[in-house]
Amino acid sequence: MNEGPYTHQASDSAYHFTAAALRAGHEIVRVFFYHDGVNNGTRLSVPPQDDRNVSERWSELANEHGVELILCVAAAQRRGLLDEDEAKRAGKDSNNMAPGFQISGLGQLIDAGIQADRLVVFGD
Amino acid sequence: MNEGPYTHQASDSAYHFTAAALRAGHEIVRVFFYHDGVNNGTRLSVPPQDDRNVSERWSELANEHGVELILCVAAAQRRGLLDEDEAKRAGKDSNNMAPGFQISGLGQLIDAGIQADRLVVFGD
Amino acid sequence: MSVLHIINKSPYDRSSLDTCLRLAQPDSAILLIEDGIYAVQKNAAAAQKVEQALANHQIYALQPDLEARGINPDNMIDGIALVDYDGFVKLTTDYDKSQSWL
Amino acid sequence: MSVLHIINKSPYDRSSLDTCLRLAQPDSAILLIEDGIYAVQKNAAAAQKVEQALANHQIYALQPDLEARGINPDNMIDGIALVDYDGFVKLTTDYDKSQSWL
Amino acid sequence: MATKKFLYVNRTAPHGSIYAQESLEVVLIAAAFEQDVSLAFIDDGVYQLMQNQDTSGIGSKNFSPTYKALGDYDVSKIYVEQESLELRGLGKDDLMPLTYEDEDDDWAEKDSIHVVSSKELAEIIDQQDVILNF
Amino acid sequence: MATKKFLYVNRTAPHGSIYAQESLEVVLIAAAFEQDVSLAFIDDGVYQLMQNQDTSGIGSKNFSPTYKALGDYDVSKIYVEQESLELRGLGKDDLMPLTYEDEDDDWAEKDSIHVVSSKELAEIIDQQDVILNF
Repeated sequence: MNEGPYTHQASDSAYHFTAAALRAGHEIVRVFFYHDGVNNGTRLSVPPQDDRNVSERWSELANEHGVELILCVAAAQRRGLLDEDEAKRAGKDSNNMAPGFQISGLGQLIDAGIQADRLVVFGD
Repeated sequence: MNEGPYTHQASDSAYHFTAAALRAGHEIVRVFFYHDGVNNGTRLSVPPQDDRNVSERWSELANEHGVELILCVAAAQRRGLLDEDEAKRAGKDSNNMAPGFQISGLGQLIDAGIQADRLVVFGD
Repeated sequence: MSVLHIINKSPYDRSSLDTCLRLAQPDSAILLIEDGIYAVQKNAAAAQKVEQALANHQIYALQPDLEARGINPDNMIDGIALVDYDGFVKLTTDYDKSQSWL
Repeated sequence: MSVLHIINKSPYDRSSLDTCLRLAQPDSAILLIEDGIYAVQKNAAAAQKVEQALANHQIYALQPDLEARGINPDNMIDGIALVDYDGFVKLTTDYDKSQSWL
Repeated sequence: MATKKFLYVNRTAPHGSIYAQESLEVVLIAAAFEQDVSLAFIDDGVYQLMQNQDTSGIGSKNFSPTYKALGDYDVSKIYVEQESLELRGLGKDDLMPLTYEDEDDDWAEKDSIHVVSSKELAEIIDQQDVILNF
Repeated sequence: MATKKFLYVNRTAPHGSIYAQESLEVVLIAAAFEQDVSLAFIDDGVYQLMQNQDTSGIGSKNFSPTYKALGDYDVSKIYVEQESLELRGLGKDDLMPLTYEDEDDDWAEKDSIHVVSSKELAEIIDQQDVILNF
């Protein structure tokens, strides 16, 4: 998942695809957020009331179906997506990561490619 | 300024252009951040040590030259860029806006277009 | 080892459809999603290459993306099949792997 | 009321240069920045339209962007002028307004 | 406050990215500033005006009906490039009818959409003071 | 752990966006997983391999020398599409020389870059297990 929420449809497409895969009984090994995709992991988003909440929707997939949502640490640091630990380590006074997301390394993308039967890329 | 930091060169181009305009003695009426451009306004970015810090560089222009840096409020809310007031109003437990940036409405873009002799758009 | 090629950009703005058609093996399929949908339109500049591609490839288009863009299915090039998100998932399992032409 | 047209995308990936050339008045200028730089290359597929455009337009290229991309100035189409960021600022004042073909 | 000629240039298809939607938000806000506003739809931007857009299947906001409100905001100069339409196999009938009420003509309802050639559009661009691109 | 054939497809020019740089970061990390790795450079992706890139004037990181380290990471199958080069007026001489030491041939230094036709590249794509796009 290579693009952030709202700006490109990629995040919506990936969400609908993931939800459909779960409906069909498939196991989702992991959703890996890279490039601007890490911006999906913010809990500070306040979309208009008549619009979808992209980040919350991902968090719900993690909460309800145990889907692993991983933000690439290097991509997240560049773009200012931090969990509590990362914020402390970097000496930042606040953090912004949404529940259900975890920060990890790029190796998790390769590992997913090895483990999963199929890998689908969504982006710009 | 329509794109976020790092992902597209637009923010770098706009920064170098703005710095050059100041060097030439021009007045910068305003830098207006729209679309993903609002992501330039985060103070949580932790780029690699051998890389530039895009957000800090903008903050310095505000600090040293009094350049007005405005994030569009609607675009910022969607994407999770909040100052202290906005965070409180939305019931969020933290905020992430960098010093020197301000949140305001789209009218500031039109107003800048009216006030300024030239308007230059940077984006994807 | 057949491939599902995924195109998400307009054939009028990006090179991805052209590149896909240049590099897709005859038994591979093409799925049009997001702005890739605009390639389905009949009597348009991109129609001829899409019609030619149908000789070698199954071509699918994602219906929710078609509807969002207001394209009348009657104006779709004959031979393109519509799928929903469930069908999109099924295609990724029907083919050995997918290639998103970002 | 002359216009400075700014192109920041590769002519091989996006339609912006083509559209700009279709809609630019003869007295307007074109500035190539970022990936728009790739339009300067001699003996390339886009070279002919750029050479034709030089008959009607001043064409400028941003030198720091050229250097970043490793393009040898010797391989630049004759007649394109290089500017730095200071020159970019000056161009925006020399022309009445700018139009960024995003 | 001086009146300037503002042109909003739309070259991006809707729904695949947010530029079209956020551009429309700018135009609606801009109306309050009483400037001379024109809109240009070029290349994939012409798709923004397609009839019958229905985003219920992709779950994002369907902002396309908002274009119909432009007339109420005194935005009545909407230029669509003919070459862009033709390349895409589209005609004016494929676009939403957008109208305004002409106060100088006893509030007669008139067409806001002007399909123009590249040559005409080039002249329109040339006449602007401020050009905003999305 | 099974060995799979991974192909990294690069179609984006460097510097204008970060995809090229972040793609390279993936490839370097991937090397630790001892999979069968290939890289394809297609369309504007071929510009990533241009010689003499100097980003000092734009102030961003010059990651282009890192491609030369790929050989040390056992990444030696680098496919560049000939049609993409030709369209852009480029030849192999315009690209950085990328080499690796072949352990099966007494560590002889060999060329990592293979300029291939569309037809050959189509077959290479077809043989992969996992395709990552940037």
